[in-house]
Formats: sequence, structure tokens, C-alpha cells
Amino acid sequence: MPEIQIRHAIRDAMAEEMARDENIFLMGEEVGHYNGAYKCSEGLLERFGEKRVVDTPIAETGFAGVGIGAAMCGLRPIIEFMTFNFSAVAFDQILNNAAKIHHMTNGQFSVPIVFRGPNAAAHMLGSTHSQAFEPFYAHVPGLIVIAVATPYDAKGLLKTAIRDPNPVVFLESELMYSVKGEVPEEEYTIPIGVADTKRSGDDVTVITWGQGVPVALKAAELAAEEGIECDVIDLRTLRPMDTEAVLESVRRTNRAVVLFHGWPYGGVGGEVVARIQEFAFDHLDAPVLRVCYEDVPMPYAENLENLVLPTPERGLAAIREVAYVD
Amino acid sequence: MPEIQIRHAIRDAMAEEMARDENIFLMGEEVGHYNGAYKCSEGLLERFGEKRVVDTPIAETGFAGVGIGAAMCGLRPIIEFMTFNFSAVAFDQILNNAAKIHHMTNGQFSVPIVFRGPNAAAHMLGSTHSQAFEPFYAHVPGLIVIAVATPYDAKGLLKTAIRDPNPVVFLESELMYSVKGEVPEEEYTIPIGVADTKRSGDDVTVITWGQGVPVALKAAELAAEEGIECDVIDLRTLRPMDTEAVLESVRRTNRAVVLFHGWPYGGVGGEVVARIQEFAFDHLDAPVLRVCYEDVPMPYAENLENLVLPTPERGLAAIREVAYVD
Amino acid sequence: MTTSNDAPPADPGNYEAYFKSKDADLRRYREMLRIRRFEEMAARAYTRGKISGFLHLYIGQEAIAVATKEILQPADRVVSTYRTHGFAIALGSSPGACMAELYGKATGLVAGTGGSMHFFDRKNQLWGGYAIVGNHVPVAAGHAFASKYKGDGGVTFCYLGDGALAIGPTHEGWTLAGLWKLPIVFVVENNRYSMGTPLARSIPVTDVTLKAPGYNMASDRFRVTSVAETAERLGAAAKIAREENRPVLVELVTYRFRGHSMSDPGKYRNKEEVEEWRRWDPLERTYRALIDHHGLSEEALEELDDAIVDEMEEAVTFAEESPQPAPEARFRNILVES
Amino acid sequence: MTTSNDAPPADPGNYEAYFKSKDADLRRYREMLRIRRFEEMAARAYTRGKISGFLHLYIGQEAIAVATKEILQPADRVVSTYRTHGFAIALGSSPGACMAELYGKATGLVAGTGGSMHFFDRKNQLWGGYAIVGNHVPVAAGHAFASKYKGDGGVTFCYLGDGALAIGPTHEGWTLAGLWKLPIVFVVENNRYSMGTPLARSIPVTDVTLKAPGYNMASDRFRVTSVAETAERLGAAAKIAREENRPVLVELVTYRFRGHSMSDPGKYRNKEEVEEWRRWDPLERTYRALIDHHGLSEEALEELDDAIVDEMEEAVTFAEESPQPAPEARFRNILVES
Ligand SMILES: Cc1ncc(C[n+]2csc(CCOP(=O)(O)OP(=O)(O)O)c2C)c(N)n1
Ligand SMILES: Cc1ncc(C[n+]2csc(CCOP(=O)(O)OP(=O)(O)O)c2C)c(N)n1
Ligand SMILES: [Mg+2]
Ligand SMILES: [Mg+2]
Repeated sequence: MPEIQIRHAIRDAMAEEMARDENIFLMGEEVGHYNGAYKCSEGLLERFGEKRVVDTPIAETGFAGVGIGAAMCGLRPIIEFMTFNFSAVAFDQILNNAAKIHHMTNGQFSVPIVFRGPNAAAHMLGSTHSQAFEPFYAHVPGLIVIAVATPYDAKGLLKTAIRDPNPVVFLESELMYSVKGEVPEEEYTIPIGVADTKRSGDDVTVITWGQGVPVALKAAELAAEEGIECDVIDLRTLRPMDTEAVLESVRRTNRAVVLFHGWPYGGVGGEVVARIQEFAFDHLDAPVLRVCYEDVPMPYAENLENLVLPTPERGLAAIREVAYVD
Repeated sequence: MPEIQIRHAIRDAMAEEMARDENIFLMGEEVGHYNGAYKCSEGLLERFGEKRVVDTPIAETGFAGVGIGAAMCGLRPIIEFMTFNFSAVAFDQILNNAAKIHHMTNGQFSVPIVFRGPNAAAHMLGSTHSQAFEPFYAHVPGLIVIAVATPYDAKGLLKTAIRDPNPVVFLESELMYSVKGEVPEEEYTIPIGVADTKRSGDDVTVITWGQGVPVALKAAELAAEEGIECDVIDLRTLRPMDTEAVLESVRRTNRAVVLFHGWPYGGVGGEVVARIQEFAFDHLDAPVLRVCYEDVPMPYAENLENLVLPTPERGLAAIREVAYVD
Repeated sequence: MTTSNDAPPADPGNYEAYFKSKDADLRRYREMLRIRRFEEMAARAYTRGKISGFLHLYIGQEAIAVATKEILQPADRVVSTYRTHGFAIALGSSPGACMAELYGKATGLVAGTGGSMHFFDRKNQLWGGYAIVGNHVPVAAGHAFASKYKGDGGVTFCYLGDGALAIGPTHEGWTLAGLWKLPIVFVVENNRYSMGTPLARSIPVTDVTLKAPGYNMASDRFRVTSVAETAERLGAAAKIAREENRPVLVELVTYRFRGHSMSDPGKYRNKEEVEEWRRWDPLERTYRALIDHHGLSEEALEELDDAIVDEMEEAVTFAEESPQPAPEARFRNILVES
Repeated sequence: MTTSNDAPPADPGNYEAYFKSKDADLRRYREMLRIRRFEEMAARAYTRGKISGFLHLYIGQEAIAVATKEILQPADRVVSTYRTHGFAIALGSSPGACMAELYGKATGLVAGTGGSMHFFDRKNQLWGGYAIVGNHVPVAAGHAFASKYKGDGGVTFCYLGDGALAIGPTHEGWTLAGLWKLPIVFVVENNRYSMGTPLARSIPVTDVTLKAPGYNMASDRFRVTSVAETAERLGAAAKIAREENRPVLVELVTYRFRGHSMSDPGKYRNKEEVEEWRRWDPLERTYRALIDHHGLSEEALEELDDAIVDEMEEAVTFAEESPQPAPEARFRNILVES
């Protein structure tokens, strides 16, 4: 299988779907003439033209709302946020329109739309540009929330998201756009709501997603060097969550660590912990621990940022703690 | 002690503080000439004039931002959201300005501001007007988040919030504005970050806040009738959370239920569960359960809304479950 | 198109210009009256505790909905706010389904999920029904975007209140519509107040059309005193949007005779002001035109009124007798079941 | 005030109007050059991997910051975007502290918490430093609100890019400033592009001042070709804001010679366009004026340049030698320690 970057997996998913269905269009800042701030839409304007690759001004509420209104008319918008940090100014559109229109119209209308873009911290972008948004969106019924960490998952899940009749928040990673991985030449899709075990072990379950995945895998490697074998479960879909996959593993390992990019309070991390203790209570030999950002706005300085971020070393420490290793 | 309504406790807190410090002003929709959509500012325009009781157009981002900018200049704005549902259009101002300016200016500026208004479901207002916003704000470092359930707490904590040098999200309840309770004539304040045990018992700990409090107390009553005595802990401050108060109780009861108004996924409820299992793991005799909204947009129909909301009966069922009563 | 000020014609009794056709005026009277009677009964049901939540009445503004219906073409869409009863009734929604929605019944327009603020009736071209001020404006621009994308020739009529002019989403919707030349008519129903706030405390200008050049929109502005003039001028705006593929801004100066919602006593305005506006109530003027100008008898109109009252009482009975939604309904339509 | 179009004076060599004083022009040249050299060195440090994150250069727009400093009064405030180096240097921030901030060092302007996008220097009246497009506009209106509330006579200068005109927060800030008659000057630095997007793809009009009447703002518009004219016309705007307590909109037509940020190759514009604008680079014009018009020698300006280069190299050395923030620093200033 050819190896491609995540950015190209995303581009290919959009290109293939747009070729399949002319109701699909891509809209966002710099997605066209600029080929995407992170080059995820390279060549799409040239191939599909200005009608279907629409450059917008800086007006996230405006173009998120236009996407929602177009989706209600049967179009299939893909809305790119240059980064999800900028979705904060469109929060009401996602919370009160995208997530609720199908419900409040009693099904007369649906909103088949994908909001996609990079999420969480990149490198030294400061506090307003380094935030993980899944806690805000995964909380909301009416939305589907996906976070991808490999080219294979990115392409397969983005195609599914585009075809899904519901609003999907699709979280990518600026730091990982250049990550390469195998992607089949032939057409494939990945179902929503199914986690993926990225590494297998019977000692500790590490639940992760998005930018957390490579960190968790590295932590699992370090643990393996100490003889602790980890199941590394990439949730991939955060809402709906594949709770069964998590529980199956925890019932085997009796120990769990949740490792992710984002602040600790509540959020997806809190939900994973709450579900494990609720549904696998009798199987737990240790409290479920969370490894994530420290509870502070992201500082710009490189040394401080590195201290705030979750690292394989911090992951290892948590794994050892739940495994009661010295 | 005189009994007054929560709306008057809030009004009195604002009036007393405004009389004390002329840098304090109240700003929001209909707070002045209309005396407040829910009459929490009755008489304040007449008493303090248009300079300090400022009616705004419908522009939450605009007046939240104006409040933040004024606070940076040493003024002490109280910003009323007619309901917190409308803070969604001001989300960026709270997330990226109010919560971060002190940090990103390295302390050159601070943002002493209070955002207050009713939160969570009232009665038959539909999905866009029935949402609990603490999951969105309590997640964010740089903010203080308070939720009040009695006239005494409302007045004491609002005065503290107004005097605090930090941005405070202060959550009230439309359904509870008319609730009466004793409030001392003399001046008093209540510290931020301190929970309050609203009922004592050694069998089960019920953690709650805001609109959840009366439901939890009623559930505890029902449980008492069955011989199950509950500690009912009103967190009052959601960020920072009084974790010690919760743990102290759970170490005694070995059982906990979190009862609140809001969706289940993540949020404050998830955080409470995560902390209990992390710090009182060995004391827990049963999984911590959550009683809250069903995971759906709030329907308008009365019978459906009642099914979605947390009730004393659902609270009792959870209490019995963690107490392993048949 | 010209920008006229909002002064009414000098004499309410001047019927020459816009009360030309007896049949049309009778039909218009009937449609306006149907809306008014529907809402009066809803208000009564609310006071009797049969309806809960918010109830925002359209009384005084009915001519706008009726005029819209007159010019609406099959591919067109109407997008409005939480003050939508008038549009639903005018566009053809069944009063029974509308009343049942207010009652939160399974037979309601949206099966009791939305209530008064979320009337949607797709088959009658009513696309909402939005309750967060201004957040429907970009959505409506999205409908117009889709019309242009598909080339279906449809125009979107996006109604918003004077209170929606200060908020950002309105600005962004207008900006994208102007930038992308979308076939949409933004109709500002300037009923002088947003809750208790007069326009002068909402925005820095009193003539809303002063904003049009900043968005490269054509504009019109007038006081609503008859269905005919409103239909004519809204139609002219729609023609520009449709044929030139560009947004048009129309400011309609109107008045709501009731409070903002049932809970609003309306203390912020005095009796004289309300009385002055009543003289221009399009329903009242049409009534007088039918009698003074078209020579109909009071008895004839009395009969018409009785028939309408019967229709609306049936709607109430239907709502009262309809069942509540099934408990499982609360789990329906969260996500599209595929 | 008049609305002039954005055409430059016919002949770049025409120095009569705005290069009247040798001393003033020399000072202005020096200040502009300090900004340019600072940023050129920052760019070099960035390429050498010494600086990370985003780096948005002000090269080409320096005259605006220098002009602002000339007219700034003690109670005034400057609020800007993530493109703030020019303002910091012009307003008096130490180049060493600025460079150290870019390096993320403890000695930085904000101790390494903010980086390039968040320059704040209160004692020099620089109030930010904001990186979410448009979200500083209501905040700046809040500063003006406070000035009026306290009666301190201060005017807030709020700078925003042409890319910030479509977004809602800008509209809301302008609306409240117009409604409440706040002493603020909104300065649109129209450098023709927001990232790769030309103004014509950002908003439906090309003359930004067409928006002023909709907010009841006075306005001015001109192409930035000299510090003197910019200071004169910004000063006139500030005078209106200060004395009449009302907002003023000024559109400055300018140009950035570098990409949007260091990672932007700027493929969206051709060499000819950039060259044409270079002829109007205020720094270049001032250089020529000093020589052709004021009779200074190239050597003299060479010396001046060398001195500035030395100053900025010291700044780099200071930044390189400064320590990183202490690890505990990451827990500081989350909440005010009371
Ligand atoms: C963003 C937002 N803020 C506040 C409200 C509360 N609210 C509902 S209607 C209304 C007044 C709107 O007035 P206007 O736009 O003039 O419409 P009208 O009621 O006059 O038809 C307000 C403040 C809301 N629904 N949304
Ligand atoms: C709300 C928001 N959306 C997108 C961005 C990403 N972004 C940063 S700067 C910029 C372009 C701004 O251009 P302009 O306002 O003209 O200022 P200039 O860069 O030309 O000085 C964009 C799209 C952002 N920071 N905030
Ligand atoms: Mg109105
Ligand atoms: Mg620009």
C-alpha cells in the first residue's frame, strides 16, 4: 500500500467524495486559491472550480451558518475551520443550529454537514491558538464528534462523515498533517462509533484519541520496555463513544489511563473515566488516571509549553502508577 | 432573619456593592428601564442612573467584550445575560479574552468582571433556551464558576464574585428566582471555592449544585423515608471545586450520586465522578452514578420535558442503587 | 428603489392607492383576520394555563405575512424568528396543527418538540422558526446560497426584528449575501421595539437602510399600512434578488399591539402611542376600506369573522383533544436514523 | 472630513506637502527604520530556528505606528492585532524585551507567555496584542467606555485589518461605539489582503468608509505615503473622537511587503504589484525626501542605519542570553493572586 500524509488522506477523501456527489462543496478561509492554510485542499479549486471550493472571508459564524442553511436544502457542505480555535466565534451556530435543527423541526430538515480542521495545541502558538475543542462539542446531543490520528483513519472516517446525514465535528491535528501511513488504493470507509486498538496488551488499558495517540503509543513502548503491556485504544469517534471497546479491555486489564490533548476538567477524559468506573467498577484494581494538559492556558515559551503538554514520560508514570509498579 | 426571594438577594447584593464602589456598573439587555427580564435589577436604574445601569442592544459579544475592556481599565462590570443560552454567541469573548487576558499579558492586566444570569432549563422553552452552560465554562482555566441555589448563597457569593479580581461566571436559575429564604440584615460574604452541606447523613453522598439542589434535597427526603440518610453537598463553586468536602463525605458514606441539571457527557458531573474515583477509590463501595438530563435536546412538550429532567424519583432510584437497596 | 421615510399617508381614509380590488381586499382582510383570531385564542389559552413557555404574538404585523404569501413563488423560502404564527397561518399551515404545537401535542406542526418559537412547515415553504436572535440570518443566506448553487430560481425571504440589527450573525449573513450576490431579501420588521428597547437604544441610526450601501445591497423602506403596498414593494425587492442575483434590504415600519410576549405588560410605551398606531393597523384600515370604499356591509364582515372564529375554535378543540407525544418521542430525531 | 480615494500622489518625488521639516522627517525615518530593522532581524532569527510559532511582520506599514505615537496623548490607548511589533517599538517598548518575547524568554515583554501575537506594554500605552480576528474590537470599545465613564479624556485607537471587516465582533463593537458615542478611532489597516484573500473577496464593498454612515461614524480614507499626513489625519480623527465623544472610522490604504506570516510565500500577488507598492513605501519615500529634499547625505543615513542595526543586534543578544521562564511560571497569572 502507498504511504501518504494525513493532509493528503484528507484531501483525497474530499476529492473522491466531491467527484462522487456534486452536492458536496468545500468552504472556508483560504481553502481555494491558497490551497488551504495547511494544504489539506491542495489542487481542489483547480479541479472542482470556484462553485464547489469556496473561499470565505473571516466570518466563521457566517459561513458555518451558510453551510447549515445549504445542508438543509440538500447540499453537503464541508466547512473548514482554519483551526478549531476559531470555531469559538461560531459556537452558537454549531450548538443551537447544527445540533438542533433536525430535532426542533421534528425531522422535517436535517443538517448533513462536516466541520473540519486542526484541533488542540500545535507548537508555540500561545493560549488562544492551542485549545482542544472536543469537550465543548462532544457534550452536545445532536452532534457526531470524530478525532483522527492516522492517514488510514482520516480518509476512511472523513468519507463516512461526509456521507453521514448528520452534523459531524471532525478534528484533525496541525502537528500530524505530515504524518505518513499506509492507505489502500481502493475505496474504503470506516464506520462511525467504532474504536480501534492501536496496540495490544493485557496489563493496562490506555484510552486516547487525536493528537494523544502517538503520545500514548510511545508511552506504551516505554512501558513495554519495563515489561508492562498496554492495550492502546484510539476512540476515533468521541460521540457516540465506543464504550464497549473500552470496557472489554478494562475488564481484561483491570487498569486504565486516559491520555489526551486538552484540559483536565470534565470533557471527554472525564466521561471516559465516569463510564469505566460506572460499568467496570468491580473490575478496576486502581483508579483511572488522566494524563493531559496541565490546567492552565497554554504558555508560548517552548520550555513551559513542553511542561504543560502530555508526554510519553508522563504517560509512563501514570501507567506505572495504575499498575502499582514500585 | 427576613425571608427574601433569590431575585431580591441578587438585586440587594448588586445594590450594596454598587453603593460601596462606584466603579461597579450593571450592563445587559433590559436591565435598566425594564428592570430586568426577571426583575433581578428592579429599581437599580432609578437608584444609580443610566451611567451605571446600562441597557444594551442584543449584542452579547459586543457588551461582553465592552465589559472585559472596561474591567481592564479598573471598572467592575456586572454583565447580565438574559439567559446563559445567549452567552453562546459571546463564547469567544469569555473563552479567549476574559479567561486569558490576565495570563497572556503576564499580569499587566486583570479582568474583574461578573457574567451572571439564569442557567439551565426553565419550563417549556424548547431546546435552544434550556441549556446548562457550566460544562463549557468550568472546563476553562482562568475562569471562576459559581452556581447558587438559595437567597443566602446568592447574596453572599455574588458580593464575593463582584469583589473578586477575576472573571466570574455566576449561574442563577429562572425557576428559582422566586424561591424564598433567610438572609441576614447585616453585611456578609461567602468565600469562593467552599461547598455547603445542605443536609447531613452517613449513608450516601449526593453532590449537586444550582437547580439540582432542590431536586437532590427532595430525593434525600424520599430516601430518608426509606431509612437512607444522605449527605447533600451543594458545590456552590464549580471552579475551583471544593474536592475535599466531597471526598470527606464519600470517605464516610462510601457511596455517591451526582445530581444536576445538564447533559451527562463530560462536564462538571463527569469531573466530580473522576475526582471521587481517583482520590477516594478505596473508599467506594459502589460506582458513582449521575442523575441529570437525558442525553437529548430539550423537547418543548410538557410531558417529554418532565421525562428528560432529573426528578427526586430518579434521584431516589440512584441513591437506592448505590446503597444496594434491593 | 427609493428610500421613503416612515411617515404614514396623511389620511387613514385615503383608500385610492392601495385598496383597488374589492375581492383582493376581502381576501386579504380574511387572511389577516385569521391570524389575529388564531393568536387571540392562543393568548386566551395561555391565560387559561393551557399553553406554557413563551408566546410571542404577531398582532399588528399580520399584513406582512399575508403580503409575503401573495408574492411567494414555488421555489422561494420564508425564514423567520420566534414570532412566526402569522407566517404559518398565512402560508397555509393548518391552524389545528399550529394550535396543537402551542399545546405541545403530538399533532403539532413539529409534534410538540418546538412550541411557539419553532414553527417549521416545509411543504408550505416555512423554513423556521428560530429563537436565538440573528442566528437564522446566516442560515437563510445558506438557503439562498443553495438556490444559486442549484439554480432553482428561488428567493429566500429572511425576516428579522429591529432588535437583530446590532448582533454579529446578522452582519455576517448580510456580508456573505452581498459578497456572493445571493438571491435573498432581508426584511427588517421594525416594530419599534425589541422587548422594552426602542430602536434608538438598539443601533446608532434610525433609518436601517443607511446600512445597505455598506453591504452593497439595494434597499427600500416604508410603513406597513396595507397588504397591497407591502406585497407590491416586497415583490419589487424579490424581483431584484431573483433577476439580478443580489441581496435586497427592506425595512418595514410596523407595530406590535401586544407585549413582547405574554409576560410583558408593555409599560415602556404609553396609551397615546399605541392608539396612534392603531389608526394605521392594516387590518382595521382594510375593514374600513371594505365598508367605506368597497361598500360591503358590517353584517357581511361580521359573518366572515364568525366563520373564522369557528375555524379557530375548531383548532383549539383539535389541540385540546390531541394526545401528548409518546414518551419515546423524546429520543426521536436527535440524529437522522440511517 | 472628506473621503478621498486610495490613489497615491501622482509623483513619489513630490515632497512639498508632507516632508516639510528636516528634523521631524529624520526622526520619523529613524523610528520607521528601527521597526524595520527589528523585524528583519526577527525574521532572520526565525529562519535560524531561534523563534517559533507565528511571526507576522509589519514591514511596509511602519509609518502608521510612528504616526500614532506622534499624536498619542497620555490618557490614550492603542489596541491592535497579532501584527503588533511596529506599535511596540514605536510606542517605546524596549527592543530587547520585544525580541526576548519572540524568543519566549523570561525577560520578554510578557515574560514569554504570549509571543509575537500578544505584545502588551501598559506603561507605553500598548493594550495588545490580540490574535482572534475582530475580538479585540469590542474590548477596545470597552476601553473607550471606561474613558467616558471616568472622564479621563482618553481616546482609544483600535487597529484592525481589512480581514476583520466581515466578522461579527467588529460589527458589534462599532455598533456599541456608535450607539453610546464612545471616544474611539477605528483604524482599518487595509493592506489589501487577509492572508491570501484580497479585500474584494472579503467584503461586498471596496471603500470601507461606505460602512460609516450605518454606524453614525465620521470617516476618512487615504493611502499611507508619509508619517506626516498619516499623523495629521489620524490626529484630526482623534480630535473628533475626543471633543465630540463619538467614534470615527479611518481606512488606511497600505501594504505589507512580506507574506502574511513567515510561512507564507505570498504567491497570490505578482512581482509587479509588489514593486508598484514599493515606490510608495513611506520609509523609502522618507529616505529619498531626506536626501533629495532636505539635502542629507547618503553617508549620514548610512551611519544612522548602522546605529539602529547595532541597537537591534543588542536586542538579539539580549534575547539569546536571557533565561527561559522558570518552570513554575506556567502556574502564574492564571488567576489574580489575592
Ligand atoms: C442572542 C439572543 N439574545 C437575547 C435573546 C432574548 N430575546 C428574545 S426576543 C428579544 C427581542 C427581539 O426584538 P426584535 O428583534 O425587535 O424582534 P420582535 O420581538 O420585536 O419581533 C430578545 C432580547 C435571544 N433570544 N437571543
Ligand atoms: C476568528 C479568526 N479566524 C481566523 C483566524 C486566522 N487568521 C489570523 S490572521 C488572518 C488574516 C487577517 O487579515 P487582516 O485582518 O487583513 O490583517 P493582516 O494580517 O492583513 O494584518 C487569519 C485568517 C483568526 N486568527 N481568527
Ligand atoms: Mg422589534
Ligand atoms: Mg490585511
